[in-house]
Amino acid sequence: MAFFERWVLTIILFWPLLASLWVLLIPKEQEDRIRRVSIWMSVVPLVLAAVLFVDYGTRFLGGTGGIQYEVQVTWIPQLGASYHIGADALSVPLIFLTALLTTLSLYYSARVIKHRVKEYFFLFLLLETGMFGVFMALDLVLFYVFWEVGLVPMFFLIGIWGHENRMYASLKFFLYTLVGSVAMLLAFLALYFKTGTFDIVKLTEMRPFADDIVRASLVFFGIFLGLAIKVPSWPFHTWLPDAHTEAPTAGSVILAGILLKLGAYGFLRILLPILPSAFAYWGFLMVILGVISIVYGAFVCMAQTDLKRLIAYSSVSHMGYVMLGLGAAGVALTGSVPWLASKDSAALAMDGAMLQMFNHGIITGALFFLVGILYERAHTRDLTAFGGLSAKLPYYYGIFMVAGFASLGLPGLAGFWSEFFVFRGAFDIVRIWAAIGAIGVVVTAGYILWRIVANVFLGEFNEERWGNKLWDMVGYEKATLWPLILIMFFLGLYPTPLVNFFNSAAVELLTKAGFMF
Amino acid sequence: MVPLSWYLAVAAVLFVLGLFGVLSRRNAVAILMGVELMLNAVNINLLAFWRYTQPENVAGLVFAVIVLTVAAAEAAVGLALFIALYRLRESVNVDEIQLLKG
Amino acid sequence: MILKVVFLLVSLFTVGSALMVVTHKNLFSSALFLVASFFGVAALYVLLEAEFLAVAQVLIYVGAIATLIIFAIMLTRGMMSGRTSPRNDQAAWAGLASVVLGLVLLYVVVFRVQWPVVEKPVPPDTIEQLGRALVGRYVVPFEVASVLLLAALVGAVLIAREKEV
Amino acid sequence: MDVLKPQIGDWWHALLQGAGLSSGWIVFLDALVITLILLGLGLTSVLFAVWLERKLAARVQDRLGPNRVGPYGLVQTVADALKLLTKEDITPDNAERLSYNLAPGLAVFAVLMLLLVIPFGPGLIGADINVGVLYLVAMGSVGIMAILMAGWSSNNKYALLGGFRAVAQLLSYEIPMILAMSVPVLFAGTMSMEKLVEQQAHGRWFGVVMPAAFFLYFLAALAENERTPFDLLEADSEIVAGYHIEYSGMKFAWFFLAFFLNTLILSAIATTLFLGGWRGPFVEQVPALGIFYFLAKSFVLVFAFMWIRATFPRLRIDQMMAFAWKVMVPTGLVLVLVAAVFVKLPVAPLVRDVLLFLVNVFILLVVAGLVGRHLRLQIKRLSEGAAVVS
Amino acid sequence: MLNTLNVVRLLPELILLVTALVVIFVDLYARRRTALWLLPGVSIAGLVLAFVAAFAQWGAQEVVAGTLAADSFAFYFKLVAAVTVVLVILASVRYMRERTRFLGEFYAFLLVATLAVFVAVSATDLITVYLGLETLSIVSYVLTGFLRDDKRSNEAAIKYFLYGAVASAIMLYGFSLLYGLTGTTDLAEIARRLQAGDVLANLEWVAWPAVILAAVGFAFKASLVPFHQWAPDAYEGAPTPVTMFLSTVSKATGFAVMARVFLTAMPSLGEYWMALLYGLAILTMTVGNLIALRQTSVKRMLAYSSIAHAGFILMGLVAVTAPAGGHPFNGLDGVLMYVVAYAFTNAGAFAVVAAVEDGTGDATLDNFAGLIARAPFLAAAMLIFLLSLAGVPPLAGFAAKLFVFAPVVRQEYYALAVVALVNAVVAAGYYLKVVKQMFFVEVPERPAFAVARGMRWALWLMIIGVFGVGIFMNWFAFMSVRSAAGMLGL
Repeated sequence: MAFFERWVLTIILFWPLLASLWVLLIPKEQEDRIRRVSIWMSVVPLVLAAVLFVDYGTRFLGGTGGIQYEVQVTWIPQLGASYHIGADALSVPLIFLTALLTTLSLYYSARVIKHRVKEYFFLFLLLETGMFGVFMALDLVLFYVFWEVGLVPMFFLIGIWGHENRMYASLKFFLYTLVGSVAMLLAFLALYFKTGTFDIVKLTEMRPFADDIVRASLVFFGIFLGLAIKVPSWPFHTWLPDAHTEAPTAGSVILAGILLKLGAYGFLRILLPILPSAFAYWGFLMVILGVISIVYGAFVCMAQTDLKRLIAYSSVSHMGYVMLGLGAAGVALTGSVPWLASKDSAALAMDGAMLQMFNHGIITGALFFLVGILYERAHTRDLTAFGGLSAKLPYYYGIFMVAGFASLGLPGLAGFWSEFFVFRGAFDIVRIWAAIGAIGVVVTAGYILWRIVANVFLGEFNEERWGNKLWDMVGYEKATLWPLILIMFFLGLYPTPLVNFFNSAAVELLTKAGFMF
Repeated sequence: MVPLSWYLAVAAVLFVLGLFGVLSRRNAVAILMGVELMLNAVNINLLAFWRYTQPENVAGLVFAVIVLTVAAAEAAVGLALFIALYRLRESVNVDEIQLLKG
Repeated sequence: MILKVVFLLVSLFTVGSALMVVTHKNLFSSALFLVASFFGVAALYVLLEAEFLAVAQVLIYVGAIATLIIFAIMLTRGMMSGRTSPRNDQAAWAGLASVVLGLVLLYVVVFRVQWPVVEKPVPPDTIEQLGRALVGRYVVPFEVASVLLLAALVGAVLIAREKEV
Repeated sequence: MDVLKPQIGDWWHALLQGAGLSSGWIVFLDALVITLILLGLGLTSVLFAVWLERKLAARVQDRLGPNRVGPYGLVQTVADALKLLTKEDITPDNAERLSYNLAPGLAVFAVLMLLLVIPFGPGLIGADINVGVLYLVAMGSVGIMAILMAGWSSNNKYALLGGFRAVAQLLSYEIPMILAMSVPVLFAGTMSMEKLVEQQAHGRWFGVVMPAAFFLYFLAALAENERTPFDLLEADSEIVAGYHIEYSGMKFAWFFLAFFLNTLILSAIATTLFLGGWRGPFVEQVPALGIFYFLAKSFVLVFAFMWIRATFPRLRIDQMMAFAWKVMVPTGLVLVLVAAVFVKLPVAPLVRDVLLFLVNVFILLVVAGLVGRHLRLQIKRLSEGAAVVS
Repeated sequence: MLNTLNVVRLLPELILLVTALVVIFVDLYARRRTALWLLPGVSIAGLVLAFVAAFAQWGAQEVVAGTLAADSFAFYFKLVAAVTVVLVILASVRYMRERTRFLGEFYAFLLVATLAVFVAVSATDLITVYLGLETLSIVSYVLTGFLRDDKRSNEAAIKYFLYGAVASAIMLYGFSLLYGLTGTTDLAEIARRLQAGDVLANLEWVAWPAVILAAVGFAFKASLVPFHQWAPDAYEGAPTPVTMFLSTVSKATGFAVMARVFLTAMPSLGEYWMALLYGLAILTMTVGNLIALRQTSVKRMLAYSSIAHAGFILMGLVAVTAPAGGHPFNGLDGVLMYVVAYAFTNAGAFAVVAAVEDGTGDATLDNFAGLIARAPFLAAAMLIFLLSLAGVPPLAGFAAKLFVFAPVVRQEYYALAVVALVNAVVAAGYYLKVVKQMFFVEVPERPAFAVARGMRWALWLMIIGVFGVGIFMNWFAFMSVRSAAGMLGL
């Protein structure tokens, strides 16, 4: 297994890149070949990621946690930057999520994308490498590189295959993210000058700026800006509705499913362990931002008439849970709350945040697929244009309801557990704010049921407008969605494996941050 | 002996006059003349410094010689450009060069 | 004493000519004053006991540069007189800026700084030393200058050549 | 070496000091006297030279030339000068007054300044500056300036053309001239005119050692002096006297004066650089002989100038430019190179001189051969072209 | 003196000189058809030889003939210059062939310009500094105005010339003050004398004038605001291959000279020139970017963008430090990294512009519309260059940004860092405008066009360079850190 141990991450990481180069070499006229190649090539990392999941699980059961499959090769010795990758209980599920959503997206896109096929699949595969890289990187420079590598293909995906306002949206997406990433780069450099290394593991051990809260805060906010824009947390979220709305279906799926997680992942991988003091110091701020995101996002959803935009704002709201969970853990770190309560609560809040990351990827991915499916038929995203689809498209209705209920946190589906864990953890630590945040849950139910279900699926079917233009889900669409639905059910009924994973990651991260368990 | 500062004063005045010519003239050739005045001022400076601070070291002289040489080359190229400009536009007034503005 | 008088006369002549260069309306006259100014500067060089440079000044500035300038003026005849003002719109500002800069320079360079003056005569073999320096320590600049001259010559010919038929 | 100067100079200085003058005044009076002497010498020579030219041209053209005023018409020039001085002085209406009036003076001034560094005899030199040769070249450019001014300010298209030609021709020929002059300078290792003469002791005239350089200088001097076959800037038949077309009376006389002074001085420079200056037999014993030798050698050259003027046709302007750039400049460069190499040759001076002489002659022959071949080819082509046309 | 002169150290320069002469002779004697490939061929061969000669001496540290340094710092710039000029020549083969018949002169001038760069970057004496810069400038004027009958080319050259002449005169005045104060023109000697007692008393009065006046000249060459006005015009009007040269090599030379003069001759005046450069850096990047944002001609936009980039490069110099042990991020290595990254990137971007001009006649934003369909290779190449300019990893521009941002962070110049951050984003904004035109806009009615072979090679080389610098950052980091260390006296 030494081979597996040493190479699995690298293979997963660069496989899509190789695939993209292969696609590049295929003449652009052979569109079917391009589609076939990309889908099958994307299956390889998916399988490997699944194997990785299981393998990590067995190790986990065997008692070995923490970062596994580590590879470290010198890259820029002058800077102490290296090709250092690894995966732990936090990143392994996210890698799997990435591989899964990418494969599904490619599979779905193969039927839907007819225009400039070669570029599309090339960019999509490139994007996958970027996302894998972020989840695996254990070196700040490497992290940054992959962070940016993911940015460019998405810019094109939105800009070329998006909807009417795609150019504006793509530009906004790119520039917002760039502001954050440059700020993040500056902060990374500050860390480097303090410690002389870019290595995340080493930095975690060194804990720079532990006794200099001013500089620690400066660095913290540099990185925070980059991550919070990506998450996106209110008030940095304004790029998101545009980008999600205008992106092609698969683009939205990846954007909401994975790219947003990159930001949250950064909080856990970089900010919390490396700058625990600042993380704790500003934890309350994150709580506030998280709560505002939840409530604000949810209320804005209520006002939407554009279905896709609604889902996009729901992402803002749902990612607010992640922020709330992280912030609560941060507040717990300050030690300002009673010891006994906060110890487990902090871990619970973080579990919830991580779970929410995974679940949101699955659920919102599914929702965007569903919106895309409807859009393919109706060529409009206007909620009010529909009505009574439940009778006409029962299969679609059923699937949508599952995803929708998962999204609003119905027990038995995935979304419930993450919300539950977040609030359970946060209530002990920041009771009032958690309570306010809970309003968001209610509103979420409101917009899912009232805005979407009531408008789209119930009511009168507009026969003269739609006639037989709308038809129910077909094979490939079902095939795209069923894996996600299954996961929702599975996690809703039996979240334990994933919770175990995440709990160990949370405990380890909190321990590294100075929390004694 | 004439004090060094006298030379420097003359050079400074010459330099400023040249600069004024450069800034205030409209004709490219006139601007070039201003530049030549500035270069002369520099050379006065160089030679005055050479004479008053380092007469046994010829660095100042060498510098002045090089400045002279370069000035000649510069003037040649510049005037050639002006003549080409004149052929194209019947004018060597720089503020009429609008084509590339903005 | 007599040197000082000579210096004052020469520098008055030089500066006066320079003033005419930048203010005279007629370009050709400006150029002639430029020549006068060059002569004045050459005379200053003589006063500084840099005969070689004085001669070189006349040779290059008067013989080459001024001639070229006048030649260019003659080739672009009709441009230097008449229709438009010789000054541009920012002449007033230029004047102000120049006066201010001049005062600053005079104050700083002339009155403030104690230049490290030494009272030494010029060695009699200065020119020989200059020659040796040009092929010794300064051989590279010397050679580069020659390359520059060649390049400038070719370039000038290339640009100012007759229109191709 | 300085034989004459100390004798006269000491006597003169003693006289002045006896009169109780301060040293500043003595320097001033020195300069004044030297200037006056040089002026006198120059102007009288011009008078003679003008007469000589006219006589010579007349002889070539089978005429008598001036013969009324004075014996053999010797005073004719003076009479002409007086006539010019009394003639009306016309300034064209649209002339650029300042430069129009300044130009003739500047022309004379530029040439007169050259007299300063010419060693007429042992120690008889206005100022032996150590960059003498360079000074000569530098002052030459002032002359160009005068012509440019005249050509421009007359506001006459022929005058302007003359001005253009002046720049083209004079600047072009200045380059081979400088190259030719730098050959003896290289050889002597000095730019001081007096030292240059010193170096040509024992009949080792540079003109003899390096005939090609001498010849090159001579040709360039012809052009610099605007003499036939290079008199294009005042070519009467094309641009009717060129830059001084508008000048008359006194101001014309200035140009005239400058022209002849220039002839004399270019000869004098040639004498100094190539013909041993004031050197000749018995100069060591009788220094005054030096002046005689110097003037004699110079006038031989002047004579040659005049002879050529009287007998040669004028070149076309493109031929003239081509000749300068395609023949003279390369030749000059080769000569400088050769001289530079030979200076460093580790052989006895005599051997070196002989070798140098041979190489010079060889170069001369090669260049002459090449030019000749080119001319023959052109003539052939022309005659063929003519045949086709007819 | 001559006998102590180590000619080997001057080999790169000599090779260039000889090549330039050979090119002129080839032009004289070769038939036109032969000359078309022989001229660039010979030029490139000469440059490659010069490159090898410079590379072989990498690591040397000595002064040649009193006025030139043969040190790693200089060799670094020489290597960059040689490579970039090869690319320029490759890119110019067809472009120039169609626009002028004086090809021999063109290549010879490029070589002489490179020679001037070589001299300038290794100059250790005010005289050679001035001469090197001025030779480069004068040859650049000619190159800019090379298309004599093209109004834009000529006017660009005149504008360039006038600004350049004034700037160099001002710089010279500053040099003369330095000379007067120290009595020497040798940079190292100046530094020593500046710390001597008698000089020290006057320092405060001469420091500002000398620094400001000298900086004007460098700022002109490096096109820093407010001495940049020539740059957009010259870049736009000049033949595009020349623009490639001006915006990369010529600009780099400005920085090389600036760094050397300030660091070698005026280390004791550090507070003065660093303060000055701090202001210039902020001004340059902001003004450059803001104006670039409004441009409709891609060539002109890139011109302003390269002004803005000059501001970024300057950051390295502003924050220059001498950390012990030759560690990276001393500021100067940022300048060096930026220069090499920028050479490939910007030259590449201008090369694409040249190719688009060749293919469509002009280089406005509109000409780039739908480029991906019409010339996919060009579009892809342009995308890579633009992303690199925007500093996206793993491209060269990222390495450059990393290395100039780092010293600023180290020195804790927060204001500068924030301004730079904002500017980086603004710049990305207008780069994306071009990307948008190329990829998002579709104009099916416009015909496709081909790219010349030389251009194709040049672009491939530059793409490889852009990726190479970004991915194998360690090699370039190694070289730039070494060069910088030598210059900083480590």
